Amino acid sequence: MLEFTQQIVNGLSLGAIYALIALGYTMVYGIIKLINFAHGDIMMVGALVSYFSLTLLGTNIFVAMAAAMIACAVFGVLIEKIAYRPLRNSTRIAALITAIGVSLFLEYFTIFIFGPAQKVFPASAFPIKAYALGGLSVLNKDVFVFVSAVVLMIILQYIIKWTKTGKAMRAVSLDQEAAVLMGISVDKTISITFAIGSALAAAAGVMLGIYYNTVNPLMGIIPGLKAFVAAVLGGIGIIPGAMVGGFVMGLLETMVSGYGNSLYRDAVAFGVLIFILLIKPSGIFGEDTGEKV
Amino acid sequence: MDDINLMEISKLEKSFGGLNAVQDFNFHIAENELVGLIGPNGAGKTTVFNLITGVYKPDNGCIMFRDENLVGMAPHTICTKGIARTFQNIRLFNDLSVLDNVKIAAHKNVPYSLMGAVFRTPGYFRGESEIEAEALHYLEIFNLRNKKDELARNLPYGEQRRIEIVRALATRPLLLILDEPAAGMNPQETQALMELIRYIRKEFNLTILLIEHDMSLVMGVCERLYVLDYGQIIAEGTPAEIRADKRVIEAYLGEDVG
Amino acid sequence: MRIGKRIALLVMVLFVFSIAAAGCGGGTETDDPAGDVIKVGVNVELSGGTASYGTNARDGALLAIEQINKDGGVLGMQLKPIERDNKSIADEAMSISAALVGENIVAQIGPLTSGDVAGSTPVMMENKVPLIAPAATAANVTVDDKTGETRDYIFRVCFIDPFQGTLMAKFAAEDMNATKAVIYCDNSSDYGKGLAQYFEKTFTENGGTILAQEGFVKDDRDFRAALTKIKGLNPDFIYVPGYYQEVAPLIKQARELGITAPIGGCDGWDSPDMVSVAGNEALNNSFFTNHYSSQDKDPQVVEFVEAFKAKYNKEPDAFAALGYDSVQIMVQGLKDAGEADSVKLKEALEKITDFAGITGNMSIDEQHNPVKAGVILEFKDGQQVMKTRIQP
Amino acid sequence: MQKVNNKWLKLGIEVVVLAALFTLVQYLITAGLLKQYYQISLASMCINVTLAVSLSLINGFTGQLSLGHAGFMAVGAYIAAIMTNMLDLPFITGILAAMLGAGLAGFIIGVPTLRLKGDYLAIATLAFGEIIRVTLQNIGYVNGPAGIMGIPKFATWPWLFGGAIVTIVVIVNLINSSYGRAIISIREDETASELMGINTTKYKVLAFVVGAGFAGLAGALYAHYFYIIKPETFNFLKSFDILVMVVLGGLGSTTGAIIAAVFVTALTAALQSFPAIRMVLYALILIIVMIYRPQGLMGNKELSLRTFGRIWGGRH
Repeated sequence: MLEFTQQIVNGLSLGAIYALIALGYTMVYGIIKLINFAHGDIMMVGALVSYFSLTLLGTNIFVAMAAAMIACAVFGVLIEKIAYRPLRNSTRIAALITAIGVSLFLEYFTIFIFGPAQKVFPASAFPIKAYALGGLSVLNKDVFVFVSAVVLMIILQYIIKWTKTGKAMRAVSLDQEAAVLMGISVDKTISITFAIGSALAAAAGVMLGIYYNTVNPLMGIIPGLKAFVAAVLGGIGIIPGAMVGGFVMGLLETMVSGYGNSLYRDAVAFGVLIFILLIKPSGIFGEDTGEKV
Repeated sequence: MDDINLMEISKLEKSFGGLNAVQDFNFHIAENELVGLIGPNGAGKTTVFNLITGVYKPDNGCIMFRDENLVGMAPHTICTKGIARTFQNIRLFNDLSVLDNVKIAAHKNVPYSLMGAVFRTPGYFRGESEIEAEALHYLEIFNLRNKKDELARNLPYGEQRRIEIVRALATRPLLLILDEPAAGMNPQETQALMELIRYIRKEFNLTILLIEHDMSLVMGVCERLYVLDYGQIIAEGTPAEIRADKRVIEAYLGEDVG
Repeated sequence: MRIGKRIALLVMVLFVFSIAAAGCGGGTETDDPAGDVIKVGVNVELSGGTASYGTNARDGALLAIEQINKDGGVLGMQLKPIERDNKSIADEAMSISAALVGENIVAQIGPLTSGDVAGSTPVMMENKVPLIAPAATAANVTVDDKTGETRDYIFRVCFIDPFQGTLMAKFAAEDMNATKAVIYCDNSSDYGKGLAQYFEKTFTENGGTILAQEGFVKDDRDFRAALTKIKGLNPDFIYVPGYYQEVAPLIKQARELGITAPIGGCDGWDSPDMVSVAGNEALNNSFFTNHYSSQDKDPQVVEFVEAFKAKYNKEPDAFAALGYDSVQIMVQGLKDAGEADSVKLKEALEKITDFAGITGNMSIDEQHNPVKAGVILEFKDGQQVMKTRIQP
Repeated sequence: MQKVNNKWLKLGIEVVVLAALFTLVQYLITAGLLKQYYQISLASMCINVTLAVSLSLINGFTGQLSLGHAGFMAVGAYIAAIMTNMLDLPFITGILAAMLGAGLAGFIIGVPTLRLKGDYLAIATLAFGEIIRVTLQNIGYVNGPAGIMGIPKFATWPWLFGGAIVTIVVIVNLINSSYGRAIISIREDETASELMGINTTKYKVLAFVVGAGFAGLAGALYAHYFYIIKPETFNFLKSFDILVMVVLGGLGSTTGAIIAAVFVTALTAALQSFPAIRMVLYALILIIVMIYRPQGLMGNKELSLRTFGRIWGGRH
């Protein structure tokens, strides 16, 4: 029983990381329907920025995180302007290939500049404390990641539901042409979406850095893919869906490793994704919308 | 009424999220008849077409077509049973040539096998020329033969509408369903279309069901009309009868005809 | 607008063609007057999944070449490295080997992983050019497991799987008195799996039992689920054959979960990152087999570490050391052969004995594997302490 | 330009050109005039052409975004390698079994997933591709992550060239038939296609199975040319590589897919001389081509003799 509870704790903290990455993923998808394969790599850039802020400038972790988020927000907007905007009226698949190109570029340009070796996140940036609760091991970083994910989700949900920008985003996501007629600047709204999405990615990157205390140029690929799966699981484009999807993935992987064969962990995760897609293609929280004929 | 109804619909119902789009819909059409379905915007006309052609699954009711219940069949099966349609907002295969658009409709009667296609057997070449000849024949009737190599997307609106009808015809239907065929056409074009509809009905011995907003077209061409409002049939009869029907005038025709 | 796009297209096409032309012209560019240089192919993973291994080995190899050239070269000639990225893909490794062979290299250093070496192997064999693998540990890299024949032109400077696995199993059973062990291995590499296999064999032969075998894959960073399970099994030894990128966070998480059992590993652990990632405390009570220690006081090793740090501003890991030794052993071979000829080099390499590399003194055996001493190192408060040295 | 419409003349020219190309390369190889490096590049081209053309049937013509093509290639590669390497059966048996096996995998995966649309289908196929890879990693019989080594090099130039040509011929013949038009109509408008009497599910699955089958062929050729296969080779990045070729060539253009496959292979080879920045350049080229030519090199047009004729004759 204790072991099972420990596994739940493990699953939730892993899930929180997926959720954190999935939030940005799902948001960008929700607004412009682009699978931004570079999201995981922007996360890597965020982690790298915070690493340099910590080691070269000697800032504390909060300043480092703020720096990473701001840098990535700017960066995300630039990527959108240069690479995605010219393709806005092209096919989705062209945009998808561009996203893959951007992803490869970020990975290998980083390797070109900094080398492929991992960089060690200074342990002093976030001193780890372990709390033993009746044999259960909970770390302060688990709590930190979990709380951050929930808080960011709430803030994001607030922005989208209650602010003017959020309303503009929803309008753009529903119908770009109509949004233009309503006086909404589509370009600006999409830029803001990318800024927020990339800032979220950066935040996730910093957390990942704290969590596993290493940063490397290819670190974004696997978590990015998993987080995307999480976003689809929850219903892509839906903020709470990304959250739930992330936790489902985290728990699922943990349970497969803990009680089954750890080598089939990814296969089971993908299998569940397919299963959910088949019974409810729009994800756990998604609404099925029929096609109008 | 005719003894042989080609299609008979009874107690058809469909609702979307609590909204009754179609309810207690009863309808019949005899062989070789030309019937119109009219009603104000949002009355559920297109929903009826979607139910007949299998795009939507009805919640209730049955659609008998030549003694077979179509409910639950896939759209392509319904098409092979002999029902073809056009669309309110044109749905041509935009990046294909006019000729290919028509040829695709002939696929359900494809005269050669898949292996024949891959290995280019004589049967393939024979079959292809048959399909081509037939498609050209249809285009000829609609005066579109000279446009055969143009991409569908590049044609003017009126011609696109006509190609949709050609494409539907090429499936060799018994019942042709036209969803607002004259939408967006000027009076001359509408007039020509009316004649065309009459002609193909005779030529191909077709039964035709159409939705139309253009009253002159409906009144001029249809033998019998159904009037739909809020998903229910409020009147049925010849154009003359409908024109005199109070409820219809109230619901719909009042402004237009009056 | 249209014109702008046309120009852009034209520029791009020119750009691509110029690259292509430069690529094809590569052969002429390096066609120096005969006898001046000895060309050495460096076919390593610089991108793709194992880029970090390849880059480090390349750095080690290039350092060795630089040093040798500074000291006057070999046979009166300078070494000229031709460096290529095989993207961590076996078919690319093959294609690159063919290109390198076409440029008349005397030998090829790399690739790193057994799979990529296998891709490169047929080309090297066909063209009779030696391949020196820094870190390909699978037994069948140098021996055809169907016929049992040694692959003539394939050599390596690293341990093979049976050696290290057996060594650690003996250590666990005899020195640590362990009877119940758990294996948690890197399942995405034949390296991890190979070591696990031989560990299991020897450990059970010595009367121990393997309670469970778990696996992780490359780039995993979260191991707590399996570790929690392992904790429940209460083993008295945990064997973790894998590379430091995964092992360091793994050990850290194990200790965080309260697992205190000794943890054993292999030369893939050897990196300064082990300590900086896992922390001094977590690493206590863990041991690994290795051929050398970067904290070794042997002057040759100290010199290498200093030179590496000076050139690259980072600490060398095992890959860097093995890359360095690959070049050194090739140079020894060239000297023995007396001329820069691939076939003669192969014959010389086969006869090498007591070559003093920084990863140990080695002799090449019949199956083209190095016979070298192994050490077991223990982490004590972040320092690698020599526990035992085992002569083969 | 004279009439080249005549199908026999056209066929004749094509056969002569291809036969000449084949004989030339074969002669250069046997005469030892072709460097091994170029031989490998040619082999890669043939395999990539097979992959790109088979994926273009699914992505380009049927309009179903699949990101799992490497999975089918893996199935083919493994089946073929098991047949020849472990069971000592002839190469042709291996190839046929690979195609059947990969086709069957396509069927098993296609039937449930092809109900999904757009990005959802993309993700489901990506997931299936990864499941295939992880499963192979865990099968002891095929040595798990280490893969199968020492596969006999049966895939000589005639096999490689033949494989690519057979793939092209079968898929082009399929596309230029009523079945092909049915398949293309799904891409254009699935609902309309269904309502024109086309069993869209059946044809989507058909395209998927045929595409997967030829990916299996490519896998078999790959295994028997490159001597070693391991699960990691067939990860989702490999699927992306194939997709890149198809999109670069132009969705819905077989000639585009062929040209792009040849181009990408040549580019990859050319970039070998820039080890440090080859992937950076590759990524940049990808982005730039997509920005300036999102519809790909050929759009959905085909390069034909007539096009050559037009260029030759200076007419546009």
